[in-house]
Amino acid sequence: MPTSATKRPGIGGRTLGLIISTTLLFAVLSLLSQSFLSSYTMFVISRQMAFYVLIALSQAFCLVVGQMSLAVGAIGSLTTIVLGLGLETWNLPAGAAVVLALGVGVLAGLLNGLLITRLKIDSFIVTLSMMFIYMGLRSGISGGSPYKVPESFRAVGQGSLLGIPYVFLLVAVLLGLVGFMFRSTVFGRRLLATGGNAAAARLSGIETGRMVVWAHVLSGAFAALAAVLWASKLGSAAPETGDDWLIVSFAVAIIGGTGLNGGVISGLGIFMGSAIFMLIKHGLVEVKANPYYANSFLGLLILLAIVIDRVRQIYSDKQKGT
Amino acid sequence: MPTSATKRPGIGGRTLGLIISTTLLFAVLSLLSQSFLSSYTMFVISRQMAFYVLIALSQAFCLVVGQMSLAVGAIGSLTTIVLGLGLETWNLPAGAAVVLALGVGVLAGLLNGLLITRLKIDSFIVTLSMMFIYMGLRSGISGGSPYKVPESFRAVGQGSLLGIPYVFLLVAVLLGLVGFMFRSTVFGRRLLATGGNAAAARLSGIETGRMVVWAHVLSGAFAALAAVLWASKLGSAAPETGDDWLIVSFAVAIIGGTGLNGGVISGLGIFMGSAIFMLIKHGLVEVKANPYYANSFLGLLILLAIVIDRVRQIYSDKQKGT
Amino acid sequence: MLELKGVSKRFPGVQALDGVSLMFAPGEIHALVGENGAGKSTLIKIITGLLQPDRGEVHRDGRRLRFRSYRDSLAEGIDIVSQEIEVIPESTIAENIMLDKLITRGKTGIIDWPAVHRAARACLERVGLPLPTGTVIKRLSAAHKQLVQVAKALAADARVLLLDEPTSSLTEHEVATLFGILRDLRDKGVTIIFVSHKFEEVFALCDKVSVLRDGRLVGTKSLQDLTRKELVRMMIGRDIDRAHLGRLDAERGREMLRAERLVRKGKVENASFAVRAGEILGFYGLVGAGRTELARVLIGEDRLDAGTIYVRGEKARIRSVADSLERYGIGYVSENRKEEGLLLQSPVRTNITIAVWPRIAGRIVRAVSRTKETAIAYRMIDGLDIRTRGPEQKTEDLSGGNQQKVCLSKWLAADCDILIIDEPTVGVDVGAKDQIHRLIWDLAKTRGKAIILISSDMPEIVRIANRILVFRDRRIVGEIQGVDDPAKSYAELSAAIGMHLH
Amino acid sequence: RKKTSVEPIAWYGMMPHPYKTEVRSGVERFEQETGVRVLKVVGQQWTQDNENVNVEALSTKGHKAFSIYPGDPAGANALFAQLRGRGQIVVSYGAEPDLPTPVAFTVATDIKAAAMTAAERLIEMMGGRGRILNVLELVTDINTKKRDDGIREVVARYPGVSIIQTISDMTQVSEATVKIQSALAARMDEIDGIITTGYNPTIAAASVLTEWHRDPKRKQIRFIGIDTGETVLQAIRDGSIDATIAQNPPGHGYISCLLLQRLLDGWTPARDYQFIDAGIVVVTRDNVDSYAAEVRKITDGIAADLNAKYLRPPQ
Ligand SMILES: Nc1ncnc2c1ncn2[C@@H]1O[C@H](COP(=O)(O)OP(=O)(O)OP(=O)(O)O)[C@@H](O)[C@H]1O
Ligand SMILES: Nc1ncnc2c1ncn2[C@@H]1O[C@H](COP(=O)(O)OP(=O)(O)OP(=O)(O)O)[C@@H](O)[C@H]1O
Ligand SMILES: [Mg+2]
Ligand SMILES: [Mg+2]
Repeated sequence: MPTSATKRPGIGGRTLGLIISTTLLFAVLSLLSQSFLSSYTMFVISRQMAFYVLIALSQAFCLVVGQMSLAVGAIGSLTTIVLGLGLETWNLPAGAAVVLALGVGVLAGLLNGLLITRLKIDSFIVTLSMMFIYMGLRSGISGGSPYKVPESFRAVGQGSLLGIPYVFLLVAVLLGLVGFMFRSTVFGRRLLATGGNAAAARLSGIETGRMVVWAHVLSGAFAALAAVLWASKLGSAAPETGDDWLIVSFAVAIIGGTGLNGGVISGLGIFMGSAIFMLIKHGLVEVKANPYYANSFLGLLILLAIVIDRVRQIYSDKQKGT
Repeated sequence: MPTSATKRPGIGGRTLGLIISTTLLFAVLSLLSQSFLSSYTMFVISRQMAFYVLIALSQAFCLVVGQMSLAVGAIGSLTTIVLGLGLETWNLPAGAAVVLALGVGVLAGLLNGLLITRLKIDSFIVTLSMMFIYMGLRSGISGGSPYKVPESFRAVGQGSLLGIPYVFLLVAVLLGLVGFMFRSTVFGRRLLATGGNAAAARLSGIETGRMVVWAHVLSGAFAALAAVLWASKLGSAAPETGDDWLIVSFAVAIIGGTGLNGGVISGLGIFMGSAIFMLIKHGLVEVKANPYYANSFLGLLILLAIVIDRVRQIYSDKQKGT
Repeated sequence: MLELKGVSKRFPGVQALDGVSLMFAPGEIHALVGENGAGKSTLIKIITGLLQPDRGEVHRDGRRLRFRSYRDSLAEGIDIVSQEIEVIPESTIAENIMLDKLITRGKTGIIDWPAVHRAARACLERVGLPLPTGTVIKRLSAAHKQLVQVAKALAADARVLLLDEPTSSLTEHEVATLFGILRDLRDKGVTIIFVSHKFEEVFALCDKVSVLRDGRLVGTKSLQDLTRKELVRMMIGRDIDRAHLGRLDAERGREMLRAERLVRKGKVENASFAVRAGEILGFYGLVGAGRTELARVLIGEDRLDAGTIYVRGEKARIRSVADSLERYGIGYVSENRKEEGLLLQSPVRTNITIAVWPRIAGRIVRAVSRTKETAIAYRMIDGLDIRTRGPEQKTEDLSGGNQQKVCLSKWLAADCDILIIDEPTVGVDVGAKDQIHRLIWDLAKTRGKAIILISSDMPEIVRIANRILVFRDRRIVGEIQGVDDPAKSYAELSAAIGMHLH
Repeated sequence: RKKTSVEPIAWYGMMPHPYKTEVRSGVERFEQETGVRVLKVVGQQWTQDNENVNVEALSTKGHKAFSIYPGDPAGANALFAQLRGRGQIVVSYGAEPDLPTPVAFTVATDIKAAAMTAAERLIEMMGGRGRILNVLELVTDINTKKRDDGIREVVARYPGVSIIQTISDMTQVSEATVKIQSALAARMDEIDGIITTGYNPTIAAASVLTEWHRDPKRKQIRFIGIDTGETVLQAIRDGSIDATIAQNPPGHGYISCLLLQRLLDGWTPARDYQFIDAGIVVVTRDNVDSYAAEVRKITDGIAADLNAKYLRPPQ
């Protein structure tokens, strides 16, 4: 099992299976292609992985407290619009626009969280409604056209340090912090406990309602961060940002071992989940898989990665059992 | 509470709130617009509702046993392709092609169910992978082109009896049967028990694994049925059928009171859920809501409908409390 | 004749059963006792096919039984009341009882609900539970759910009936009814295996007893030739004192909590009482008397409709459990460990330390100190003798009684001035029970805590409480002072709740 | 109750999208020039289902004529037939529905011809030889096949040119970015030119190539795309990419409404069904700031010939 309100120094459960699958995939790709180990390939793969990690985290924060958010993409989209308005329409300095955009993401998450806890309506319906609301706002405000961003704004999304994308470095640090938070801080532990068993957590003096709100706030913040970095990478603030995040957010988080029923998360797992997801996608292009059937291969490979994990698990249970 | 407990002839919980919301919406729309009560409007609304019901049921069968299916749309899509192949490429008689297509839907559901129970992998990942696999197959096989269907095949999807679309009548009957099944048959109760508490169900001698497989089979069958009827309505078998079912399937099922954690379903609730969903969509066009913001209004109105339900619930709890 | 031949079962890190061979005869009630974690539940699960043994065989009348699932066991006429209460929450009482034998109209698969309800009502009446069969089960208290489970097993007409602590949440009254039924069944030749930590029950009901220790069979004895003391010694290898732990002089203690005319509509009516530092105040009453509801109001989990709570002499406004814990130092040990007590998927350590995290966290980043955390966990594991592989074991894998100990240790660790303890020894073995009693008593005596003890276990409450409030129908109907003469206290308590002891 | 004052013509756009905004500008031009009011409705999703729900709702309101983008070439025909059954006139714009179709006119880009033009220009830029990465957009769209066929036909004419890889199935810019990046990473030494024939991949390719060409050591990769998002035009101005194909969305809106108005006035179609090619313009650095005028000229040309070429006067 991944971190569940604990600090287990070893690498447990699903994560180990994912590491095996990822390593296999990596080895196969390096053998198949000379260009795979090139700096450009590593650059684009690691940067894209970083985005998947951010999107997955945005979902994982909600999953951890036993909630979900259908609005992650919509929040990303709304954030992008606000960023675009700030940069193009209001001509704000980049820093101010980014803060504003992140603020909107946080607010949107806060709103989700408050509606859920105050009205006591389940997260699915609230975030579904809010998804529609935010999506309407973004098309209403933007009319569907992208905003220009200044040249300087692109530095973070497109730049790199010793060949490693800034975005990747940033996300690696964040992921480490998030892992630490869940493993060791009172706050993170309380989030996990809320998702593990809300009644027990409440009766242990944890304000579970507040934890749920916090989870949505963090979810909003990470969605917003992903959106801002994406705009920086793309070189424009495009309203359709976030439209395909929903499935990715769940897929990467859950392949990475985040529990659908709350209380379980693994930072390393999410990292590996995004690696698997990206490597499979890249691999399919690399081997010139028939593009019409590409999705089928993607599905098969995801399934295979999880089956490898199952087999490993059954085998290790046997070892321990006898 | 919706059906789950037995022998309660009354209309409970969420469903009542939905009926109130639907009635309100209906009244407002009739007052706002002369054309709303026209037979054509009723025709198109009721037919579209019927499709929402089918899609929601396809999801609800999985939800009821505590699972989910991300593959409902993909199964619909695959079914459509097989139908198209049958009708256009292999020149089968309409009946045979329909049976074949439904069979494929059932098989796809069966495969999902078997993978989940045999490999003991959670439904999310299995159906996610299968979604990709089925989606790849459909584009691979069809190459993206829609298939032609013979004129005669369109009768069911486009025809009506006394102004009521056949599709609606069919779905009304099916919904009644499904409701009856969950209320009064051993099979239905076993499905509900499996979702309500799998451990308890097992202790009552229910083979919960088999119930899960059955749920996915039924889910596949209903997705396939929706797809076949859609092709009949559309007058062609279009590969992109099903691409937008995922959110709709969850939204309508859950607005209709199906429990996300299993064990709770209400046929009437799903019907009302689809009515709300459709009336809101229709209403927004009817009142010429700013189309760019239409999604926002949709979200707000869904939220409002649920809030009405909450208020009713709190009020009735108070009544009971004293 | 049901026979186990050399049954062994190993879980990661623990040998739950080790070569157990046992015979159970028809027409006998066979008790199975042992410390928490001795392997009783595992044994029962193996008989019913819920678990597969690593080695050994189960025979019935000379045939080897090989169950692949519980369904096969039902077909063989073997039924179980499991230790953990498992119900279908959204379903009615009737359906929960009849789920494995729903009555249909002919062979149609269509359920005849009126008939189902009728049959269920008959079962309920048998166990003396006068509730409407259409009640949704999630609304019932733990005790009522347990009775429903018992009713369900009795309805099965089983030839072999396995009861894993069926009385853990029940009071005398229901227990007496149940025993009547079980004796009837025995006389009809049913094989009954009865797991319990309550020796009064074992001696009152059973014919034979088998003792398990660390997964091994210590021996099987006829209960007629056995004294309680001998049984305890077989089980834990030492004697246990059951005498009252001694008077607590609470009169000099400060008044910590006072309730004045508390009302929670439909649950609590007009409850007034006070508890002092260094005192243990008992709440006794039949199941459903409203004690738990009162506790929930006190800790802010449920809204108070009227009345006033004073903490340390000052009027308190308790809005949430967090409030009650942080501002007023009130802790509450829930009676329902599975649903409200434990994070089952988390390690034992997390569950023990959850309420003290803020106290052992660093100042700035608020990181919980691992060293302190583990130290606390070990202290509790040793202090309460929790049988676990270590603080990192998943709580779900512990035996029922050991889970209960984890639940209690959370609040011992939290070190609250006011502690409300709801049914602390449900499913706990005699040795551990004694230990827990001493711990609670010691908290009051030497640490000056104010303790409210909610218990349906009369000997327990008489043994350690200083003063006992008796609850009936959501009201406090009496108060029993003093602890000098247990026999007198028993009589007074029974009289107060309006029943006679056997 | 509201008084019924229904606009005679209703225009339906699939969803908020730069393409629809441009089409809408053509519709607005039509309104200004003719004084005829048009109800402009935009849907929420790019699906036939969503279109059906919205258009069916519109149909109940009694508009006489509709300008509609066919969401699914086959499926839209059922909707069109339904409207026609209610005596409402429909012109399809933006894409051609499956034939035979109940509509009398389609006003759209001839996509195969456009793809062929694009391929010709790309090969010309590549100096008549080299390897092409062919980026298609949707796999569930029959038009994708037509574009692919067009490109392959042109490539077949040049012995020194080949398609190194085809990638497809990208409904979002982000998805397109991932795939184009992966293809570029996998075959950076082989690819000489990239052609994209959908909006999202073009935006994605523009941003990927802008980044790629920022490093002067990297090999120059020729590119042509389709559509004129701001990102794309900016990349052309920068010289980061070479060219794109401008379609004529204002013309789609303007001419379709013009046709509807004529039909309402009693003009009848000259033939059962006619496809009106709204034309394209290749945009390069040379005309990046003036191509709109060229596009407008095409529109005006078609409008001038409309009565003579496509219609019969009212009896
Ligand atoms: N699923 C499991 N995984 C790992 N260990 C387990 C599992 N189930 C039981 N155990 C271990 O097996 C041992 C025996 O457990 P069992 O539940 O049979 O005890 P018990 O005698 O019923 O105790 P109690 O009186 O507390 O109910 C315990 O040490 C327990 O921790
Ligand atoms: N969630 C609920 N909804 C409705 N009724 C409930 C609910 N929980 C408990 N009750 C009922 O309220 C009454 C009081 O229950 P409570 O749990 O307070 O009793 P108690 O004295 O603590 O008894 P116990 O020994 O069962 O803990 C019981 O009749 C019980 O069935
Ligand atoms: Mg046990
Ligand atoms: Mg209680």
